[in-house]
Amino acid sequence: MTESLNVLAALTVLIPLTGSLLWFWVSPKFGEKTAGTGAVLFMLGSFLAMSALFFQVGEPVRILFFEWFALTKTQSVNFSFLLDPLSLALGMIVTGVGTLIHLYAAGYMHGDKSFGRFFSYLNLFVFSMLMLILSDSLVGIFLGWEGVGLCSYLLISFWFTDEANANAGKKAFIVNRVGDLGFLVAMFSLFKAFGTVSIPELLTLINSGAISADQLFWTQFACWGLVLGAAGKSAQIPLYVWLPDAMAGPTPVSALIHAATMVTAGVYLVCRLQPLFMLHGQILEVLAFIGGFTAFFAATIAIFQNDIKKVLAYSTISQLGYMFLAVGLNAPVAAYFHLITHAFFKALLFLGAGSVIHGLHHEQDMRHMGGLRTKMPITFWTMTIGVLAIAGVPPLAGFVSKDELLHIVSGSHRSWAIFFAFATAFMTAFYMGRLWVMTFFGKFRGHHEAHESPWRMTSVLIVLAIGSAIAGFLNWPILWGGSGSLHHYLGSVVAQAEFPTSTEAFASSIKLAIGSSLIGLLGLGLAYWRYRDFKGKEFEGAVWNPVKNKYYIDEIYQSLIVENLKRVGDFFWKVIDGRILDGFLNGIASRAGGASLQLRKLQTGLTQQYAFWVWVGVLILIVGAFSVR
Amino acid sequence: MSIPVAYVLLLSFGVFCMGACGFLLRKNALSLLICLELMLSAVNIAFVTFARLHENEGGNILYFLVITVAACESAVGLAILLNFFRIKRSIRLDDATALGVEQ
Amino acid sequence: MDSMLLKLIDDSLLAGPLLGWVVLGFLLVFMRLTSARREIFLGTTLVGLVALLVYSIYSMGSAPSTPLFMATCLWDSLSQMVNIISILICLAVTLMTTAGNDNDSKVYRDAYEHIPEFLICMIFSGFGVGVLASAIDLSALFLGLEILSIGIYCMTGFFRTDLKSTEAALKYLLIGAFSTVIFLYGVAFIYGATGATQYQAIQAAIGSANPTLLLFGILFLIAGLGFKLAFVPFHLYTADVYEGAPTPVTAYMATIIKVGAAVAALRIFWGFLGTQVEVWGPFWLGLCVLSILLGNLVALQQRTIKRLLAFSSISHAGFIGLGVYIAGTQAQETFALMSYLVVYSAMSLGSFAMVNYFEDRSRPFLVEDLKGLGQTKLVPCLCLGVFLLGLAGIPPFAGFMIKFWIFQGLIESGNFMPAILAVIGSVIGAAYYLRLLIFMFVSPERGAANFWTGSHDRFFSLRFLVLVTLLVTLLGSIRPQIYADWILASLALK
Amino acid sequence: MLNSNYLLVLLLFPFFASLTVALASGKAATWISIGLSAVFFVITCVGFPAAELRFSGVWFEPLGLRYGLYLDAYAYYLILLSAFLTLICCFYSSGVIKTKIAGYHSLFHLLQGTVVACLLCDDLVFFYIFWEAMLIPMYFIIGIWGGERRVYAAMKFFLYTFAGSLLMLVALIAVYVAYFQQTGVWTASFQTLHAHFQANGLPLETQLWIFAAFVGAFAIKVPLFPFHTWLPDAHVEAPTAGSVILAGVLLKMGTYGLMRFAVPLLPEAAIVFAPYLCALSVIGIILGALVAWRQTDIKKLVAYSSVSHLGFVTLGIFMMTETGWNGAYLQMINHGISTGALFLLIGFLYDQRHTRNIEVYGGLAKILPAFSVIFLIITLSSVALPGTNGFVGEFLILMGSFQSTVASWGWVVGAGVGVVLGAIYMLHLAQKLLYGAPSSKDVEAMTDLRPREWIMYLPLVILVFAIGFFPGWILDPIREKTAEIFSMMPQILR
Repeated sequence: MTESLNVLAALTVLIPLTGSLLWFWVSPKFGEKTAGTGAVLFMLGSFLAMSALFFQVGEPVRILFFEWFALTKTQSVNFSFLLDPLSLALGMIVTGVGTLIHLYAAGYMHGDKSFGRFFSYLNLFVFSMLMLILSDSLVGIFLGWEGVGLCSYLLISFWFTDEANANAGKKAFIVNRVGDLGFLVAMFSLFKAFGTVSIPELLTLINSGAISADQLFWTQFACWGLVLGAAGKSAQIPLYVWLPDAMAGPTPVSALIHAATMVTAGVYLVCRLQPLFMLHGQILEVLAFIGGFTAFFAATIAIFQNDIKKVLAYSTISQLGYMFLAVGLNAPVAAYFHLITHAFFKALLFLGAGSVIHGLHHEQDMRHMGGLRTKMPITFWTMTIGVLAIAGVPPLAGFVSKDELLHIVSGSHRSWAIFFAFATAFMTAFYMGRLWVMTFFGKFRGHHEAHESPWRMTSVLIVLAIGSAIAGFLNWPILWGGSGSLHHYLGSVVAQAEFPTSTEAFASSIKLAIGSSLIGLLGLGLAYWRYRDFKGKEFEGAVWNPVKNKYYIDEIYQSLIVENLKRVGDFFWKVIDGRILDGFLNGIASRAGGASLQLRKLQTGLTQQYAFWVWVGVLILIVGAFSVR
Repeated sequence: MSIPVAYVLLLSFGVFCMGACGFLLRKNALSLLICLELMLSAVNIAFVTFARLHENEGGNILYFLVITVAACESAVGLAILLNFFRIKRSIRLDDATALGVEQ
Repeated sequence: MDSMLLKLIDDSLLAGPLLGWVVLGFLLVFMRLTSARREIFLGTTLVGLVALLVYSIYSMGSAPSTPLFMATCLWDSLSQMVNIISILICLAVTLMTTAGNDNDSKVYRDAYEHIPEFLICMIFSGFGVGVLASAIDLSALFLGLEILSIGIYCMTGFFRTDLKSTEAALKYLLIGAFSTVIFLYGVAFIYGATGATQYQAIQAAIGSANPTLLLFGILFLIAGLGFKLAFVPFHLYTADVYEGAPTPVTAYMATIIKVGAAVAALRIFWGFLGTQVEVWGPFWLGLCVLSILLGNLVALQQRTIKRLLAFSSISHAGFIGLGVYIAGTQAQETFALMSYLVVYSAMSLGSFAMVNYFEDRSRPFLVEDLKGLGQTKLVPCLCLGVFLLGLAGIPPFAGFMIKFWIFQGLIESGNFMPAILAVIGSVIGAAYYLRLLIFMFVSPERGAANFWTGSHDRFFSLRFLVLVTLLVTLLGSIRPQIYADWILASLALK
Repeated sequence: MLNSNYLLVLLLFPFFASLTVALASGKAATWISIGLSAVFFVITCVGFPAAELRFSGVWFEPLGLRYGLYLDAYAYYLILLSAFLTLICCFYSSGVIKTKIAGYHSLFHLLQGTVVACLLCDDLVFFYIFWEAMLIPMYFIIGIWGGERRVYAAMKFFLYTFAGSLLMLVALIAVYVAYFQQTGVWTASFQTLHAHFQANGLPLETQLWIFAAFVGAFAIKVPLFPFHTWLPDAHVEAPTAGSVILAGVLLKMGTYGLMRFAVPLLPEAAIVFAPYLCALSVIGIILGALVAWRQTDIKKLVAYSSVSHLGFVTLGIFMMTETGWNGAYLQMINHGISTGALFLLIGFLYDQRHTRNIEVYGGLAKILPAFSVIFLIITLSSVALPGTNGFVGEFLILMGSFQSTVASWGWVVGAGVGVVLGAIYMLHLAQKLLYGAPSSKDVEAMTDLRPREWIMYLPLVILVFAIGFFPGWILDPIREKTAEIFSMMPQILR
């Protein structure tokens, strides 16, 4: 039994890894067709292995592969997996959506010079993501954590000949590193508190309830660190700045990494360590606030973006904010549910956008689109489903997950949370509507001749559209006669209060559902009314500048942090090293030389002066002797 | 009745200083040799005095040695000075500056 | 009267090697009367010295512990050791002189007419060292000092048609005499304070001595010895004299005087001033440290290589002085000092031999002349490099181990400050030795020395000398036995 | 099974090699040198896994000096590393060095010989000899085959380290004398001293002084802020292979000295100093990173990155936790590999374009794909990405240090900031070199890796991952050794 699990688990991660080593060499030698098909097949294999695991594993199992390195005499870090609902569910999403996106990419990247390199990176990403999800020790998670960071760095700067892309990649990596620092510190403090970095042991120790004050201090420390880490990886305030730039990468990358999978790692991590966070309610509160505020904040920016991918990027940030809001309000299941649905519809939207961009020969500015409804029907219809889903129109996936979220928020009686949640819901509908209308309605404002994308891409769109349509039924509320299966599934690992099933609860939930869907429709309608005959000009006037310029956050960071760091560096280099330390050394050297030169002057060659100095010496001795007396 | 030791020592010291000053100030190498003799005799005075003070022969023996050695020294000195004069046509020490730091 | 004479003969037979010097010296004098060829003189000297060496080594151990010559000399193992060292130095210098024999530049021709006198002077000053080392009476001390010095005055002026040589001799003589007087005055004071000239007697009387007189005596003695060892500030004559004197003589001065004076100082300070250590100790240490620091410092800016080596020798004198100081205070007694003297002599003889090999007497030997010499004369440059690194005290060369023992002694006697200062001095020192290495091996342009013929060294004498000293310098730290065993053995004798 | 003769082989072989190469000439010298270094590498591999071996031969009995050799895990892996890097360097230089080939290679073997000897020595004085001797070959390698300001760099390197070492010498003698004064026996064998002073330690007062002197010497070698300024100059001026050895091996001698001698011998003093030294390490980490980021000279950038990386090592050491020490040791090896590789890669660029200016390059990923892959991998290893060797070391250091009982965990957070900055400057370097459009025709004309480069780089890359995923083969023996050392440490550290 476990042997087969071992093999399966190993396969799941090793297939993408071998892939990442292969396509590099295969593509140039045997042509991109082989490489593309190979990559997709590999992903399919990984997906099948994953689903096999998914169906075989009942209650959580740990799988030990081998020891990585030893920490102390007793403790050591292992390559070992923890297979439980949390990891398996996300694993399914990653491999499944991953497979689809690979298929899509095979079409999208067609004819790119470094086709093979792309798929190597993509497979490497899947490998790292799976390590992140499946590992049972924090260090193992960290391996994946930084691995995905690396891959996103490589993929963002995939078209590296353009400095901007390279910069975007660097920015992503470094901002993530800041988060990783938090993660590291968290690991250290947890080790200091509990003497282990393996998650199951940690959780058992925490759940045992016997926590000393000292341990409490360190766990608090750890929580803050984890919050920072999550904020880095999941693009929350204050570390969200890298995600919009990350759109420099190829669109499939944006869909896979920066929408569906990697950015949700933060949410995953917090859900994983939920008991730890339960120890510190105030930190969960902060997390909730960060989430809510980010959701709202990002949404406002999204409204003013003209680059289709940028809009989606900010929308992603905002949706992730939703998830953190939920986690913060201690509703991990809801968060997880939204994570899953979001994976579907956001991937769909990105790929749709990709297909539009592909169709318009890499035109990304929505002001140069419009009227594509007829030219790209499949893209249009699939996108429409995506838009409706995210806007929260029943009964699509987005509606169900978001409704549950709103339900929890309104149940939490926190006015700020309620405001953020509903305002965001409205704005989301509005800017998605804006995107949808500006792209597909009105008359075409572009230059290139648009065309529908090849089947490889559209088929994926269709699959995902179906997904985003029906994914909601994974967790259709029990209240409305649904199964709430995800609740039951995840219930074994994460705790979330069950909903009351009384009639008034039912009534209120129905009211809420209607309300939220109305908000969604309202937003869409408003957008349609405003943009149906868009002329390419909007929001003139200085009032809008701050929000148009994303509140100048990037500029502030630049001038506040980067520039000052540079100054400090120069100071260290030029002043401390150059002037003080080296100055001191060279000073000594030149002093010695000078003194030597002076003393040299004594050697005049005049005998009597020498005799005089002898005499002086004697006198010095005498004077010295008597002064000593 | 005998002369107090201190006086004689003072005498010796005075002679010594005269010799020393002469040595430091005179320019003529020959007179430097003479000044050396002067200082040596100052030392000798001291020796003899101490010999009398302690009433033993050590000082007197040293006195003889010093005299002898002084003679050898000045002999050698004169020889070298002569050689120097043969080359340089001068016995002024200020002319002896071929060595020393090239100014 | 008659018995006195017998006693004298008896004693001189007991202190055979001392007598040997005299015999050899007079042999040369007689040969001079029947004017033989100079090769013969050189040969005789070499043979004689070797014979003397063999005899001294053979006669070691059969040392009379009783004072000789009316209790003025003590022919103990220390004196014998020093005597052997001075024999070796004389041999080395003779070898260097031999190398100059076939140099047919005018200066050499004129000078080598008078090689016998030169050798005679050398032999007698060697004898002087013997006396100096074994003196346990102020009179004998003074005599030894003078015999040594006067011989060297003459040797310095050996190149009689060469202005520099003569001038050096003149200066050396004048200042040397001057310092002798100061030294003598010190002797006078000591005698005045204690009423004795014999060390044991002085030591016996020192308790009841007049402190002021004694203090003056000590100070003047320090000054006198300081001059002989060329401590700062009595050092100023050194550079000039070293530069002017013929290189073999420079080597001779740099080594044998330090040996003699150091041992004399040893006998004085630990012979009868041991109880007064807190009086003279500070001054002595102060002078040593000053010499190490300033010697190395001034050496940084010297233009001619012989001046540079002069200042290096000054700094080494500082270390030797430290060796003298610790001799009475540490477990290993004079071991550190003696090994320092031996190894230092070897290294500096070697380096001067190399200078002698390269140099062209008709012009000053500037440091820059060494530039790029490594490309034309690699092996000689390597030898010189080893000697320099040795002098700088950088392991694994011999210079390190002897410094190590000095430091050890200092720390053992709790003198951390002098140790630290000496360390600083050594760092400064390394700078100019390395500068020479850079000139030889790194700098691309060619210095003048590349185009000098240097000495032919027809009899391989120079090469032989360099080989021996090189061995000592190379192995001195890795296998100290080559000299240390002998020293320890002879120290154990008494 | 290996016996103590193995140590003699390890000790003597490089010197023999150096001699052989010196006698050969031109091209032959190159191949002989490569062959010999390969042989030596094999010899060192034979010793795997580090057995504990001892050898003790008579050096100078009267003062208890012995040729004490001692091989254990700590020494072994560094020897392995140095043998490996020397092999690669000789191979690399075969294509690059055109002048004075024999001398160059012979110096390299000499350098290796001194390094290996240093690592093997048990007798402190013996250790010191090689510690100093190490400077001489490096001095000439920089001085003769270096860049424009090579003389300045070489001088600075030599004098700076020499000064530090001499201080250590004083400290070392102090220990040696202290043992004598406590037991009446002379010995400089570290094992003996260590055992003795653990049993009945020195007074803290003394410990502090001695420790300060030790750290002074080692910190300059490491180099620890603020003693690091010689490093950038030395690296920039040294020839590529010189930089590789300097960064890969010589710097490690400092940290090795700390882990082997200074801290175990004087733990109480170490505990007292720990907070300050940790502070210096963290300053070094951050300063190094920031300054590296601002450089335009690639070699200088890497040099400063070394300062930063070794800051981690020293932090791990001075936080004084077992885990931290294991990490520190592993990080020494890692730094040797990754920085060595970086210098080799830069050398590859330099040999083609003859400039170290970062602005000249750009877009190499397009022109030299293979090179870029290797470069990226090494970069990742140097920013300690999980899966590469750098991560294991750095993680262990930080994890360990965080548990420290002698200094605040705050320093670890500071070092963590250093981790972020590390990413900044390394990615900055990678981007400037690899990304963007090719900057000029000359850059486009550059050629990608040839087989001979692959031969050099592949082993390094393999090691990066071999240690990254399976560090056990180094870590396990090291852990035992560290545990052994800590079992003798004061209670507070266990």
